[in-house]
Amino acid sequence: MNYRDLGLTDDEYKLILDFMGREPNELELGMFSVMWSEHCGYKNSRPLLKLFPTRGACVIQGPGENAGIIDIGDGDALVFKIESHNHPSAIEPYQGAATGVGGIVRDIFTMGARPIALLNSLRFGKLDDERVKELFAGVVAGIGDYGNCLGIPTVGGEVYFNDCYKENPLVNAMCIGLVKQEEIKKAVAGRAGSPIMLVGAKTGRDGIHGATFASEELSEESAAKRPAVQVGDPFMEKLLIEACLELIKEDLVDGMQDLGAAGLVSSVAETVSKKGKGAVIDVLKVPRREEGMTPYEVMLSESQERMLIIPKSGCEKRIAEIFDRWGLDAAVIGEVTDDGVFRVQEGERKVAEVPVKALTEGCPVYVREGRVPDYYKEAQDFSPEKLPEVDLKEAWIRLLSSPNIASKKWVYAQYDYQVMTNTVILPGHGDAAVLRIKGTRKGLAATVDCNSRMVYLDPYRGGMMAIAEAALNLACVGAKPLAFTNCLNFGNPEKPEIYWQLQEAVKGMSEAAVVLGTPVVSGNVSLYNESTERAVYPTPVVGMVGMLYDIDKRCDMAFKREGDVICLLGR
Amino acid sequence: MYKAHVYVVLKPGVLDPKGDAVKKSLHVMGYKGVNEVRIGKFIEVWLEAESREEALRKVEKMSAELLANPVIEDYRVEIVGGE
Amino acid sequence: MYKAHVYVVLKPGVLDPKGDAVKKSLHVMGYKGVNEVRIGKFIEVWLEAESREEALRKVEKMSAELLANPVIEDYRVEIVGGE
Amino acid sequence: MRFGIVVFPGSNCDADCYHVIKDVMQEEACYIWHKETDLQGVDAVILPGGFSYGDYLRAGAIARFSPVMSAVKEFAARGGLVIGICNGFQILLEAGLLPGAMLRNRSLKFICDQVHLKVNRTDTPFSHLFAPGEVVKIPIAHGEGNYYCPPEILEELKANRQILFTYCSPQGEVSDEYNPNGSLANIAGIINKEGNVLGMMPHPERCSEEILGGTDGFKIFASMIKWAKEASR
Ligand SMILES: Nc1ncnc2c1ncn2[C@@H]1O[C@H](COP(=O)(O)OP(=O)(O)O)[C@@H](O)[C@H]1O
Repeated sequence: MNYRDLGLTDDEYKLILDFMGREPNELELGMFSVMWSEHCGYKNSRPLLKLFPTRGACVIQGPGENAGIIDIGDGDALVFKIESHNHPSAIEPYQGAATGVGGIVRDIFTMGARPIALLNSLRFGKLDDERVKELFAGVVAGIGDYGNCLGIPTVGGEVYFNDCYKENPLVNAMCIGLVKQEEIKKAVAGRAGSPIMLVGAKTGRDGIHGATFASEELSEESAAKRPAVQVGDPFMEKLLIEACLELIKEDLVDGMQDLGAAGLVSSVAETVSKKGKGAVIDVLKVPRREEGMTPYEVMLSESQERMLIIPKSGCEKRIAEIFDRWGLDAAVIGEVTDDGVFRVQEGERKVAEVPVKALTEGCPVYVREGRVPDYYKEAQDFSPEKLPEVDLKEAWIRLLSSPNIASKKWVYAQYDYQVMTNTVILPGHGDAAVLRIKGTRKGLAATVDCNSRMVYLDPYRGGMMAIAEAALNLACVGAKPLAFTNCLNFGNPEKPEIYWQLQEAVKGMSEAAVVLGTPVVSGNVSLYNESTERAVYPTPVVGMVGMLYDIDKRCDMAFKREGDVICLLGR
Repeated sequence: MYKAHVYVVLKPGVLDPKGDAVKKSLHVMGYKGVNEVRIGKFIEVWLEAESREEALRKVEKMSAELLANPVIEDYRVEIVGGE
Repeated sequence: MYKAHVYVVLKPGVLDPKGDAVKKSLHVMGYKGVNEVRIGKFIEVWLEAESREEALRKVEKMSAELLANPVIEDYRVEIVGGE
Repeated sequence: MRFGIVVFPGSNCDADCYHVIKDVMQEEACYIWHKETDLQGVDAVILPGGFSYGDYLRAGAIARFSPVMSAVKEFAARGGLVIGICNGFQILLEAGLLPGAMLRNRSLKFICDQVHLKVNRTDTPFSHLFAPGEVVKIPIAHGEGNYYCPPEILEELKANRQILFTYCSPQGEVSDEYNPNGSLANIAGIINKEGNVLGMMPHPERCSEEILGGTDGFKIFASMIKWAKEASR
């Protein structure tokens, strides 16, 4: 396989040769290609992400871990993150969206938190198109079925329809977890000689090169090149949640990491790299679903519902007991080493040997030049005087009948939003969802927002508005906005106009976040959201979380009594 | 009128969580010898057509378009009855 | 090892919401001649057994116990392969 | 009074039921793992909602083979109070503790909503605190709640007054318009002939506290508690 087919550039390949001191073999090249993809390596976005404010009194864990964590007092913390599953959903909407939910939920319980709420942000083409309808229905059903089965309420979200998303829908899922601060877990393996355990689903050929796939534009070819579609197994995930949280309660693990994009390669590399350790993995010990899988396939598979566990010394037996109780098999597939090298064995045969740091930190970073797109100047020339005269009544009716404004009950009625019996402001009743925290007087509020048309017309102000809207939505239910997560859904950053959109939007978001005192604690970047036709609107989705310190002081949006005064605040 | 049977199965290699759950529970019930279970769909279609061939052609087409999801499933059609 | 096919269908008279929906979509898609669609399950089971007869007996039994619900479903078993 | 809440792999309303019994009703609650064969001397059993075994194959189909189910059957046969909520109802049907079966909702979609129910009987352990003919508001959340049984069974259910809850309008009108899932005769919940086993699709544990927007579910648990306490006196 040629490195270019794997999405690596000539310069990147030279860098790899330097790290390796020799030609990499196919597996080694594959490991670099997934770790250095935009999805895992953030090579186009990292410099921009530095603009975001990440500090604040409430921040326990900022960006860099599986999810961000904030302090909400009394020893409690909230863990949250949003993530995209855009390209898989474009190919197979039901499974793509379902596995997107599965992935973000794993990010949360990996940190030791119990997932307590889900939200989602969805964007599709216009509903008069049959394929779009299918995508829409499939995505909503996929999100619903997965979250419903897990018993995590899906409490909020947004849906928006515009032609720019016709070929490339956006499917972002957010999860919030609750954890006692002393039970927070990070994905760190610190002790050479620790076994590395893999638990959950068996490994199949699905999703190989999903990470690279997510980092390319959608084209006719991608249909042919696409990885075998991953099918979600929410029941397996539910068992994993319960079993993994038990391990944490009993303090049995050093490190825990979910397997997401780039499968074993990235989860192992990321777990051992923080303390400068290495690892050796024997692919023959990985339980498989299919016969004849090569080391390449085993290492790069993105099969869902799998977790990596690094046990505390002497806890292996108890861990095995707990997994057995939940009907899960855990396999020891390798061990942590001291030498900073990632070694892959196939039994006796060594099949790959790569310096861990080269994978996790070696990825080059690109600072690109942006260019102001032509449409922007036109948009700036806008003035309300240029608008045509319209009949106000007709305009009003047309607005109300737009799917973008109409009730979203069709969507949220498919989501169990009440399981866990915490949801006190239900979908459709407030600008943000509100959940009580049992045993306290506190409540948490959460919302996801982005007006992508505004971001398109003016990325800088649009970025600001996304943050401001989220914060306002929280304020409207009576919550103090605390921190946010975000998913930057943009087109191909190698195009200067797109890079400019990205840059400006991040600047705007950052400025607004500083003013409002709401730092970012986690996020995800999804670039290359383009088809041969067009790029999507720049869509930096903001998921914001806030607190009500007295849940009785909450407010939904219904008018309460005849005769009450109606005020309009602001300018 | 003709009657067709459509068998829809998951492509080889595609995870079948339902089949796996059923296999496990069969083991618990004492059917230890069960090595694998895959769960697909069995669809019966009654339709008007000029001939057996046309019926087959039609059902093949609707299977590809709607009854099976080509991304993860394979299908097979059989005409089993009709004039 | 033997391979069995189990066909599970809804009993006559039991409503099939999914089949009805598929029929309607087929009409919308232009397949006007479709009179009825019923959606059941097609289950493949691979199992160890001493003989074809034993395999059949076992799969019959697991179908009655688990694979089909006698209140709403009928089933049929076929051994299709094995030594 | 002590409630045992059965936990199957995939149950997900177990903790909600526990919370209601313990914190709201202020009674004793314990979890019973599905592999247990002993019910720890509880006075009532709750089969909670969720997706036991992922609801793969058919909702409740696999759960009925859990070892605990034999104990539940014996308990029910001795007159113990058993309530199956949502997935718990589906399990009771699959296990034959109640007649009938569940089909997919006629909309083919999962439905999460608030519905109204008519309480058809107030002489049962689960409903004696309601007023005759009372209409209650209660949440539903299910994909397979379309109750079905053969016509002769339906006749029996009617003759024995086993249909405890029917979907209806806010005013109590029972008609197809107010049937959320296509269920036969608008059935939302049925009891066995003896009256000690209830299966219902709606979730009383989700409306037993003011903060959750309603307390109609509270009366079901309160009825059970009062009934059991009086019976043991
Ligand atoms: N994809 C979705 N998932 C869950 N809830 C959603 C989704 N889309 C919209 N909602 C819910 O529907 C309600 C109305 O949404 P929306 O029309 O976007 O309102 P607003 O304009 O006030 O944000 C909100 O409660 C929102 O959380």
